[in-house]
Amino acid sequence: MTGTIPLMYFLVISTLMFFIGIYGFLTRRNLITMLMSIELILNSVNINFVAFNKYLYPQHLSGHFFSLIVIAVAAAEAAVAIAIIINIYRNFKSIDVDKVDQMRY
Amino acid sequence: MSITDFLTMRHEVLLTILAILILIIDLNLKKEQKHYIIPIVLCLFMVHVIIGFLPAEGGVLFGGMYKTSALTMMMKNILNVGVMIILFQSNGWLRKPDNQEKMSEYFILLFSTLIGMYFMISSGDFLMFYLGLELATIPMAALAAYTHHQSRSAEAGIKLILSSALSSGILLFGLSLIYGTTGSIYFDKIGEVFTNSPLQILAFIFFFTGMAFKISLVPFHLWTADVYEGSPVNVTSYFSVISKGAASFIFVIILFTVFHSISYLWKDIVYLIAVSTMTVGNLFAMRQKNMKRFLAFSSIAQAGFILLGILGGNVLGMTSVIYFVLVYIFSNLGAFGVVAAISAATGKESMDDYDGLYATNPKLSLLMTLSMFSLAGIPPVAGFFGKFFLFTAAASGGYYWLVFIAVLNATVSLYYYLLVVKAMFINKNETPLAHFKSDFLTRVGLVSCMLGIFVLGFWSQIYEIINSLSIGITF
Amino acid sequence: MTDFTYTILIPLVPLAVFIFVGLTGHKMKPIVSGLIGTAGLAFAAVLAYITAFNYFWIGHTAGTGYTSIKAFEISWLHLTEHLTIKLGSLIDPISVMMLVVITTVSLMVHIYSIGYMKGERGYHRFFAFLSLFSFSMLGLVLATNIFQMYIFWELVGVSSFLLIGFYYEKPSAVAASKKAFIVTRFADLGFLIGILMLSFNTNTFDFQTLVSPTGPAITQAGGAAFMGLSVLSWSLIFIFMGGAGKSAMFPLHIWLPDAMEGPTPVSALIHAATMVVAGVYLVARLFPVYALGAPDALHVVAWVGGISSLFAAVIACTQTDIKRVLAYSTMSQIGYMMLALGVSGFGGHEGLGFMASNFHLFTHAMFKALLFLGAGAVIHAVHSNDMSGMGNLRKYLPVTHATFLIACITIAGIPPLSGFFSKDEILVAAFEGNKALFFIEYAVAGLTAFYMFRLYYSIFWGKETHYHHTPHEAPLVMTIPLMILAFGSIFAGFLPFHNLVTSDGLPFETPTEWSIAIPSVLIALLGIGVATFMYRKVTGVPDKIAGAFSHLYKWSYHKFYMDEVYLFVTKKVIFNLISRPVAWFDRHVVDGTMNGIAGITQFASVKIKGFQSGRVQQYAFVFVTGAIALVLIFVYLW
Amino acid sequence: MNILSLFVLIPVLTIVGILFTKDYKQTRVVSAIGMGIQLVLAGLLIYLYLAERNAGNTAAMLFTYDTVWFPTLNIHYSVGVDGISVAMIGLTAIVVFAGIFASWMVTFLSREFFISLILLSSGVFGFFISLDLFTMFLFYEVAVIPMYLLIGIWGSGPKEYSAMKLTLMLMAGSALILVGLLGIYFNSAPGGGQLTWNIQQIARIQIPIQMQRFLFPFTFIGFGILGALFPFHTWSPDGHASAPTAVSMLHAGVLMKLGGYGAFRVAMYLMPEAAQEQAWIFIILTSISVVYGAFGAIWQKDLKYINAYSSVSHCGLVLFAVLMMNQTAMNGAVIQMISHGLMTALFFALIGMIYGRTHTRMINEMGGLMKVMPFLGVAWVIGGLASLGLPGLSGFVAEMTVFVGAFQHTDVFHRTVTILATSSIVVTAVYILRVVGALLFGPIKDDHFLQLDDAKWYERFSTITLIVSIAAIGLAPLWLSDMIGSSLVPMVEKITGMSIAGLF
Repeated sequence: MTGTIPLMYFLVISTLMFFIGIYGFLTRRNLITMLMSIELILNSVNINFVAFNKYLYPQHLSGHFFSLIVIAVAAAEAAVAIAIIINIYRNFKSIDVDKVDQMRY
Repeated sequence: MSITDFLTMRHEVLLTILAILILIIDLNLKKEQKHYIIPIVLCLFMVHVIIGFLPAEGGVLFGGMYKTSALTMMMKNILNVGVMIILFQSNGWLRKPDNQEKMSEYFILLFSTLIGMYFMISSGDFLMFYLGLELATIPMAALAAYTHHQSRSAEAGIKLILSSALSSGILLFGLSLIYGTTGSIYFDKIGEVFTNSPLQILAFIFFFTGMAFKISLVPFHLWTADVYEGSPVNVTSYFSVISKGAASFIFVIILFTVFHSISYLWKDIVYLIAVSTMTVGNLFAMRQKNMKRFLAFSSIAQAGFILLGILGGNVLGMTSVIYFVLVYIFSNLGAFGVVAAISAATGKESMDDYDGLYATNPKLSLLMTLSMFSLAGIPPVAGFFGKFFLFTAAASGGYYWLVFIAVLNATVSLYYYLLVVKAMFINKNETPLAHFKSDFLTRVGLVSCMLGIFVLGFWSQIYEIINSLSIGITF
Repeated sequence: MTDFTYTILIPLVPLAVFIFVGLTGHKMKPIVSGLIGTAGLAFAAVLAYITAFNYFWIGHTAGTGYTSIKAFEISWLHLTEHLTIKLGSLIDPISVMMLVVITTVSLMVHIYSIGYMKGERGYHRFFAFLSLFSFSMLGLVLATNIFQMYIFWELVGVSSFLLIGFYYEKPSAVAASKKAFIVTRFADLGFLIGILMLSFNTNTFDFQTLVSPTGPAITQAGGAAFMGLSVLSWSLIFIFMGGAGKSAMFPLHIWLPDAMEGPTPVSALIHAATMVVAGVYLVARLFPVYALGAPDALHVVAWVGGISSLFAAVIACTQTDIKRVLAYSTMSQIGYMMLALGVSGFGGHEGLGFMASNFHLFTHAMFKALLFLGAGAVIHAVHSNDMSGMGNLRKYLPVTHATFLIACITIAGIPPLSGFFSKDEILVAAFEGNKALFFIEYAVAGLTAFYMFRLYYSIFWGKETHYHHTPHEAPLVMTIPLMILAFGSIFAGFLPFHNLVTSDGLPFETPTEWSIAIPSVLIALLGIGVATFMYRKVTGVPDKIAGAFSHLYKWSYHKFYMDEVYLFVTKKVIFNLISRPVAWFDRHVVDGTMNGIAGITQFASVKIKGFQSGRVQQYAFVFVTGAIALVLIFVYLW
Repeated sequence: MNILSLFVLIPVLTIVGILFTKDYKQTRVVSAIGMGIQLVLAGLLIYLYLAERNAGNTAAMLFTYDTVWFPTLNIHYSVGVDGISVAMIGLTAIVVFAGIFASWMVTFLSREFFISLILLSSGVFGFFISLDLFTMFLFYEVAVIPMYLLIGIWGSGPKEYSAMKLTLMLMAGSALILVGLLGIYFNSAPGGGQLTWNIQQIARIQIPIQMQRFLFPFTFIGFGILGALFPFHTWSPDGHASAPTAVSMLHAGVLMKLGGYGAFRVAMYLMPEAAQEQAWIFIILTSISVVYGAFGAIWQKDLKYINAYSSVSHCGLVLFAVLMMNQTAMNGAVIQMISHGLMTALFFALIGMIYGRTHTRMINEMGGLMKVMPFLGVAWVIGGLASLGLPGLSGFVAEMTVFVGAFQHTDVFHRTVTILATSSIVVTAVYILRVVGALLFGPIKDDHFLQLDDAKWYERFSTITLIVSIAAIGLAPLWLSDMIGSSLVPMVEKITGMSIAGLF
């Protein structure tokens, strides 16, 4: 039944997600939202891996493992990031990314 | 696991054990005893370094995910030495009251990143590589934000974590495409089937940007200066030498092995990036007043020079890159060591504070001068040899014009390195920094840098060893 | 053939004296240094006389020609496989003759200076420099090859520079010395280029090789032509440029009058008797090459000589500074010599001019040195150079007066004094060679007589002007040289030059051509008469005449504005139009470019700082853009 | 122990010795001793060299010592000397020795001063003895860098600016050189086989012509910058004007010679065909700098600027002669290097001494100094005469050899530039006499000059050392020119591609 959805669809979706994520990362002012767009990017990658694995190279499972690992790492990353964001909030009394620019040039 | 397997991946195993040990010891120390952790860690890590130097031939583990060779082991050893010096130098700063109860965290975070680099260096496939990369990056963000009550430190942390997250996202996307087009994540398999179809070029470039981010090549370098400036000095030196060094190592390995088939392609990319990196790095470094920021940009420019070695694309290139990183570790740690010592003693980090330093602290000024000359590539100190061999590698590829641009850039860099020398020796200052005597361990670190700067150049053995090992990995 | 190796001592002794006195002079009593210098020169003079005697009479069998002997030679520097600079001493008629002249005059001047320079600061310095000059001059005349001559040529120039600038605290003296050196240096540039061309084409510096009629110079180098003249002619003309510079030929003469700023004995030695005739000596040295190889170059010599002599004579008539009058007369007399060479041919009676020229060189050295030393005595007595401030000195300075008068008669060319004979030979040669020049010389003869006696009368006759202290005759140490020289200038004329110093070394007969001699004597007498009429008593005549020819007078008085022309060229053109712009260009354009590059770098580094805005999202934007750009480049454009 | 290695070792030992000194008195004594030994050693070297030659040893390089340093890159520590380098070593030893005494009164940070000075000299010595391009380049940079501190710390006037400018321009020069050297290395075995840095070995093969065309300008201009090649000479006036006495002496006297030496020892000797092709460009440039420097000097007021510009002119003559590419001219070039080295060192020493007394370097503010300081005055006049090429002093020998050599070319172009260059002797006379007149002669401008004293013993020592050397070369040039000339034969044969008889 998976055969009914061609690989192309997954790729289009993942690519869209990727660029949406990048767009969000570039435009959102809220640090948490930026973190979420990072998650979007990572998930697009996961979709890629899984899809490729499922459609093109079903004999190995490396794609699946890769996506699992990515998910795990993403969780860790998010944890650290949020910890730092809290610290940011302590220091800046805001989590607006534009406030965080005292070091420049 | 068998003893041979242990020997094969002893760096990783030992360091992991070491990190856990620290955690346990730390738990059992009372608040006023915390500072005992420093000597303990130093001794343990010393042992680790020594064991790391034990001879052992490489091997492959986990079905090819992890493979190591004499060369990669030496890379790890080089990193170990660098970390050792950094630990020495961090002593004074760690003993400050507000770091009392979290020194062990510093060590643990440091070591976990180091473990990540180990894995990254000896990774056999992209999965291991990615794991190592993240392991080397995420704790670093915590390190950057180490002094949590300082807003700058926090800013550094957030900038690092966000940028690195984005870059690793893009890198991953590239990896997914590579997987999709080649059907494998193992280096050697990919190396056989990789071609230059547009999709693969795109995939490669995305991967490339991720690496470029770690080595902070223009235009993927913008995080560097802010993070370096915000982080504590010793962390900054760790960023600028260890993580950069490790990244360049794996960068060379992957480019030479995995993407060998499209070397004609990546050589052009590297050419482009090298020129922009050297130039932009220099242009920014010229105007910096904060020493850490200054060194940040100088290290960006240095990364540009490393690319010249990579361009050689042969044993010479590999050797020169490793050799240069080794020299660069000592030179840069010399500079950072002085900055760290001064900021630990006086809290001053601006170049203007260094005016007339020679009058009060001649030894520090001398080491600083030597490091500056070494970074600028002036004989007789080691930096000259490092740069010269990089240029030789590039010239062996026939990139004479690139060499010319690079040497001109070296001249520009000499300008701002001399500005520091000028500040310390020539500029007049009524109230120079008072004379101070930094603690024993720090001085050990500084002296070892001094020795390295002097010895590495004239002692051709080191270069020869690196060369003999490099022959193995490259084609 | 006698051995002449010892002749090398003739220059070396003064050199030794120079080094000794120069290094230790300031420690010894002044008079001692003077005596040492004089002794050294006396020794050299004796050697010179011995040499002359040996060469002309002992070592020479009568009837045969005089050959040139290379008495001594060492190599000094290897240049190319053919060209080697050697130092040595060459003995032949003219060099021996010059040895005698130089040592004699120099000795006289040394003795004279002992008295003249008494009490001057730097007494020992003066004698050291005199010895240095004597050394250089003697080395010059003994040169075995043209490059040695150039070497000593330069040394002579420097010693003249040092001696002119002897009163170095006097700005005018400093200026004069600089002028003298630079003008002659400019001429020497020509000399050098000439040497380069000649040596390149002939592959030799050596005089004997150059002048031998079968040598490369005359046989080969004539060939290639440039602007109608052969290479040989060009090189010889260039070489003559050097000679003209040293001998103050028009238009390179401007340094000579100013050189009179130096002490008077120096003027007598360097700027009357010896150094200024170096040019004549140079041409004489190369005479066969000129005569046989490049006659057109010889014409240049002749005309330059003729013009200079007339030009100088005219100026001399209106100058009021004694020494300047003498300077111009020197220039004019040297013009005579040059002209004589220029009109001469080679060999036998053809070479009459050559002989005459050297003859005149010899006699002129005597009487011109005498004139200068006499003038020195006068100046010594009244402490002024300006003859308008003098008059009626004959009763105060009897000896000086007498000798000075003798000298005047000699130079005017009245028989039987020496000047008559030498000048007569020149006129004969000119008559046979070139009529136009011949008549010019007649005019010059008249003018010479006129201005000399104008000088004589306005010093020793005319109205008595009061002097701040009564003039007194110079001490013996100064007057004895005067007498000796007077003796010389009377009797030098009877030397058989036509047997001794001839173009080809062979003697020939020179019967006195009364058809030419008598008119010349008459013209001279006419000049004297006019001078007597105008200047013996104080009359208004001179001013009237000056008024009548006001323009000519003004031009002549201002030396035909030559100095102004030179001043314009140097100060305005060289300094303001070349040097200053060069300096400006260097600072602002060349250096500006270098600084500009640095400036641009700084500028760029300021301009691009905007990228480092501190905003993480902009960083990310740049990051992504970079990635996309790379992709676009390497997927599509590459 | 190879005698040549001592030339690098002794300075290092001296530096170590200085580290143990207490005050400036000990420091200067130690330095004087070290450099004295060096001078003696140089004399010994010249003697040994001539002895070897007379003994019939016709090897191109004598006293060679070779040990491999970086095997994989075939980098050797390889030393050896021929007549040219021997002469240059002698020059360096003399000038450094004189320089130590000229800076006898440096009290501020004297240890650092002498250390940098001697480090610089060791670089120069190393450069002249090197046969290996790598070590040569290494020593070259060692010689250039201490300049920054020396000028920046002990200099005068706009010292920071000048020091930075000088350092950066020279480093840009070495950038060009580096490219050239790398190119030479990678083309040093066109027929395959082991690449080499050794000059003698490379000279035996022929670098591919198209590579030569590319590399020659890099190398020549690179060295030319240090040799004050127009229009890359502007570091020289500022640098010299700001530098302390001894540094100016060393820099103009010795360091600028590295440029000329490298220009023909590396650029032309190893890439003769390209040199033949491109010579005309550089001949034009050099003949410009000969005349241009001289005219530039006329207008200057500051003694050091005058001397700097005259250095531009004289060093221009060196490169000019080198480019004439025949034995005589090149012989002249080397002699000119030595003669100018001594002369300009003498001048800078005297300028320093005069400045130390009058506290001005403006000639229009001085005058009549001959009266108050006769020794310095006479020394100055001698230097001036040497500089305008008076026979009996070294300048004349050099210039005449150059001119005669340059005149061996018959074509119009060479003739023209030669005569142009020759004309510089007049301009030189003009500015030299201008200075002598304004500085030493004439009335004394400033009354307090009357209290000034004459040279101290160490100043006399330094001055006399130089004057004696100048006169020695000027009076008896034969041994020197023969020593150089015989060593030039192989090089000229390589450069011109035709075998020459040699002079002797």
